Amino acid sequence: MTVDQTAVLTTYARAARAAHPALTALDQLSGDGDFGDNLCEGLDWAVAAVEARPVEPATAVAAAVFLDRVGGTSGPLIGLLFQELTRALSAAEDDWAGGVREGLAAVQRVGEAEPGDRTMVDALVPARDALAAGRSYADVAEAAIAGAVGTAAIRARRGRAAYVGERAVGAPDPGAMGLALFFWSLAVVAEPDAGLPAPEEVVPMPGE
Amino acid sequence: MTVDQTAVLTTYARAARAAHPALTALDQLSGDGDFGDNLCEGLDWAVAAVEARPVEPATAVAAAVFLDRVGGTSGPLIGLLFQELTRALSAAEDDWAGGVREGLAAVQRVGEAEPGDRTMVDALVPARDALAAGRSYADVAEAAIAGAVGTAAIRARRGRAAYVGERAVGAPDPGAMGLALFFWSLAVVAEPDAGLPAPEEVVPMPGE
Amino acid sequence: MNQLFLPAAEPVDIALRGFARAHPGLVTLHEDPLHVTAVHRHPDRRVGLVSGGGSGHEPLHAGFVGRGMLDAAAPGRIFASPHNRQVYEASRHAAGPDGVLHVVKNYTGDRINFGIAAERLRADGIPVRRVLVDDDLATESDETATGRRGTGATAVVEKLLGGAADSGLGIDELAALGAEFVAASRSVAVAGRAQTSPARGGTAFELAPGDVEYGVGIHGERAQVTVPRPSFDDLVERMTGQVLDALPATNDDGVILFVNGLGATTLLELYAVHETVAGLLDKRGATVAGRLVGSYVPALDMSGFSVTVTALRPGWLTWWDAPSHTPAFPRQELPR
Amino acid sequence: MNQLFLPAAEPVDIALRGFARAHPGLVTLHEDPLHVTAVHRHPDRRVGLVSGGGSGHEPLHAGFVGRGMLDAAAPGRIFASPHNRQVYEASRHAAGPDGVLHVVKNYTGDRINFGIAAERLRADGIPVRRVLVDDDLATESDETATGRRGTGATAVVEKLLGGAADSGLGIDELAALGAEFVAASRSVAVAGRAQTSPARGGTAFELAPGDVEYGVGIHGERAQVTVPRPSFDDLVERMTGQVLDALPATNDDGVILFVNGLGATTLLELYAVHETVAGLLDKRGATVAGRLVGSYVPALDMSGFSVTVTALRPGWLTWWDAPSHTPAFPRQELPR
Ligand SMILES: Nc1ncnc2c1ncn2[C@@H]1O[C@H](COP(=O)(O)OP(=O)(O)O)[C@@H](O)[C@H]1O
Ligand SMILES: Nc1ncnc2c1ncn2[C@@H]1O[C@H](COP(=O)(O)OP(=O)(O)O)[C@@H](O)[C@H]1O
Ligand SMILES: [Mg+2]
Ligand SMILES: [Mg+2]
Ligand SMILES: [Mg+2]
Ligand SMILES: [Mg+2]
Repeated sequence: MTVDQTAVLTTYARAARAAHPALTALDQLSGDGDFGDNLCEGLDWAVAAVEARPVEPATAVAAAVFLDRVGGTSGPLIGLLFQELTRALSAAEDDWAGGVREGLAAVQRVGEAEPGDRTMVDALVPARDALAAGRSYADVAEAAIAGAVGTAAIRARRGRAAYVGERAVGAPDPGAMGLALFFWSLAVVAEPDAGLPAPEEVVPMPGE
Repeated sequence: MTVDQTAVLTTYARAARAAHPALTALDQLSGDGDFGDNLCEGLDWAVAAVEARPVEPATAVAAAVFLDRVGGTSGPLIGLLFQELTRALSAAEDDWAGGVREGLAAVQRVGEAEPGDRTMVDALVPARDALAAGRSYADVAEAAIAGAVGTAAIRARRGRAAYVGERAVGAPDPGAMGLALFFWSLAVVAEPDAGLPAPEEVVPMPGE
Repeated sequence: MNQLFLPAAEPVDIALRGFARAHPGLVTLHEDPLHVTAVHRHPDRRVGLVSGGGSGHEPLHAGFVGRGMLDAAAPGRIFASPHNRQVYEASRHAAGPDGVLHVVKNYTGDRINFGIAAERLRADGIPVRRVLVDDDLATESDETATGRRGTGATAVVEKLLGGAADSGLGIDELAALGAEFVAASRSVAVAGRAQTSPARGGTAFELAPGDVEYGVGIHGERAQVTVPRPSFDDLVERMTGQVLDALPATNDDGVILFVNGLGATTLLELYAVHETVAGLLDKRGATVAGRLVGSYVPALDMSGFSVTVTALRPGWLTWWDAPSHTPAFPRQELPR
Repeated sequence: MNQLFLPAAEPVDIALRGFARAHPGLVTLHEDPLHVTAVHRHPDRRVGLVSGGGSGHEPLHAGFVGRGMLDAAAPGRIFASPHNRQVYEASRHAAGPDGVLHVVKNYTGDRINFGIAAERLRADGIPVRRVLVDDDLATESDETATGRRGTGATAVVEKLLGGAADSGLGIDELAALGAEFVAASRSVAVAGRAQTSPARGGTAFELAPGDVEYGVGIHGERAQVTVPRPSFDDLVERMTGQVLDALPATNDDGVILFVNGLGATTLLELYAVHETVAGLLDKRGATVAGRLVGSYVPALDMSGFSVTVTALRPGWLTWWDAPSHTPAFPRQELPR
């Protein structure tokens, strides 16, 4: 059964909007506060672009939008994920596993972040591994969410996370949470009966 | 009868030394005070160079020294006078008239000063005219001195003299007095019995 | 309080238009996204050379676009990395049959944006390699993971790579050579006055009278050390010594000496520095085989200068001396 | 407090040595008296072109020595006229079969020292003529006998004369042409910060925050007017208008536009000025046929820029575009 790319994208856009206040608050704690805007704007633009160009694969449209127009460190990195998903899905039907594997590899080549550096990589790595193991999409989403939530405990010693220091410990990394929502959306479309929690519960406001 | 160039030069050097305090005081009134130094140093160097290279005409040696080594506006201008004297005297024996005429022309081409501008030109013009009229060297000297002394009355409206303004009125231009001493020296060598006043009397201290 | 003379809106775009207008036979302007490409290219060149980075370092990089050096450059805003789309489009324009080589100064933003562009190019099937320039000794430390900054050596590396690319080398050979050029190059910079802050006007940071920043960068960050200004000779000797000590032993192939102005420093000063460094190199037995003196990698209008030395290996000098036809890099052959 | 990075003793001599060392194939240094001469000369050139003036305006004039431009240059101390002996010896080296043409910026000291050198050359039997450059509109006044200062147009005039001299013209033709080049050229300059005082350090004069000097010269003298800084566009428009209004009506031959930095002003700013002036010229129907953008006639490290326009006549553009091989003036032919 093929998972509908366009449905995943629109679901992701809705989920990100629902989590926007929490994503913004998380990036205010550990960064400059624009992650929620970057992600939501990018997804809204992508959804609009897909509506305007329905023949192109949704992931290809999203890749172009995120790579070309979305700001912040996260924007183009998410664009790379969509780019590799496009390649994988056009080469082999439903190869989300290959797309995430290659997307993560590109994100790491470019961003040079390792697991444990308190970045979106901490959501992507468990998702990739769960996909590679052939687990259900709901399991994949849960693995990504767990990886993202786990960043709350990290006081990174190196990389950009090091600048943040103690201040951010206790709240998770916004980018990791934002990427977890992608796998949540994939699962909601692929396995609508899995009974996943709402996006606001996946990404709660920090301190609540 | 040929007037001995070397004797004129050494006489000029001695006369300038005698008038050095007054020349310095005059340039302090209307300029930066270095005219006495410039003239005396230049003449001393020239005398020494003539002693070292006795075969060359004294005016040629003085021209090179003043053009190459003497500072201030006056130094190289005096060098031009010596240069043209060299050309005239080597072309026609004792042609001091031609040398002064051409020297003055060069000084004016370069310095662009007119008579009445309160410069050395005000000593050179009456000297040139007296020489052209075939007058005695003593008369030439007196004409030059009178021209130089006359600059004391000038409150120039244009050129560099204009900067000085009222402050300098009453005392003559140092460059004009310094050049008058040249014609005084020429006369003393050419007509030793003419009974000219001493250099200190030709260039009295201002205010005395 | 000084302010830059720049239009309020889109200063970089307007300046780049003025740049392209001034050099119509050499470069072509592309406005969306902003980048410039070379009009002419050596017939033997197989790999497109692309660089870029924050603006405020002109003539770097756009001034080095042209036959013999870069095939394209992507300028970011002042002191800010270019967008990956600029690098991507510049690279697509510039790619040769053997792909694209990116010359990247070592700054996080530049690494990421060039990296993303490289991923996009690879997705398009275009081979991409990178030469990372990290020559600045002031940022050499075992503690920082970010490594040495990329500064003055960039101009030297771009010229050497240009000459090498015109000799027909392939992308892997060029990437390897580029890494060697960088490894053979070290720089150090001092400043006597900070650059004008583009945002607020006035100097970006204040120095106590009589102090200099030793080991300053090109983005207006302060140096790690502020020292009382040494005499001219002592300062130049300290800088030269530091650079030479950090380089592999120079040999018979000699060195390239690059004295770079940081913006407000006059050619009179730079040539005096050049003369003094050259004298010190003489004493150390290092032959200066190539020279460059001028403000080629400035930090806006900072007062100061950097000294870069590149220890040459056999064959490199040919590439340094090869003719180049760019707006800003001087390399001309006399008519025979 | 900023200070220049210069050796305490003989800065100009040391810098000029460093300059000659940096450009060994183009210029030859002579130390007593100080001047530089060109290594190469166009075979058709019959008249030596010699210029000079105070130092602190580099690359003017030494940077313009070489095939296609000047045959020799004599640098004075900072902001001080060269000694007549420097000009004399430079001219003797540079004289062609048809003599020497002096290009002199209109300053009393330069006029006198070049004049004395000319008298000496004439005494040696060498024909000498002079082109006096007086392009600066800020000093245009019926009241001063000294006339307009010589500023930015000097670079343009030296390039045009270089091209004309290489076409084999004689000294009288060149002197007449030079006067026409000057008559067709006008400049105006603004500054946002004074240059560093070479003697004391610090800025040579202070400007109130937000003010600019309008009509500033290149020797660090203040302008006659200090005005609140207009917007970038208004400032450039005022300058362009003043220059164009002072020129003879431009015709189909177009103009040369020269945007010159006064020392600390960045290429980013100069190219933005260039773009803006070029837009205004377009509107006025003046075709820009030749362009030059850079700090070619600075006033040490002053922050500011000048705009020079030369209204071309038939044939002049060929001389402007003719190749030149000098350390600083960019004019290159592409390989065919
Ligand atoms: N080098 C990196 N590799 C992977 N992800 C990164 C890297 N740097 C930052 N991120 C992710 O980007 C997120 C911040 O994105 P965003 O706010 O858009 O960027 P910026 O920090 O530039 O404002 C972080 O929470 C982190 O997950
Ligand atoms: N343009 C000129 N033409 C002729 N003589 C001049 C001119 N300018 C100055 N002088 C003479 O030079 C004298 C000053 O000489 P000096 O003190 O050596 O020069 P400076 O003024 O440069 O210190 C003046 O008293 C005047 O006679
Ligand atoms: Mg952010
Ligand atoms: Mg941000
Ligand atoms: Mg004096
Ligand atoms: Mg004096």
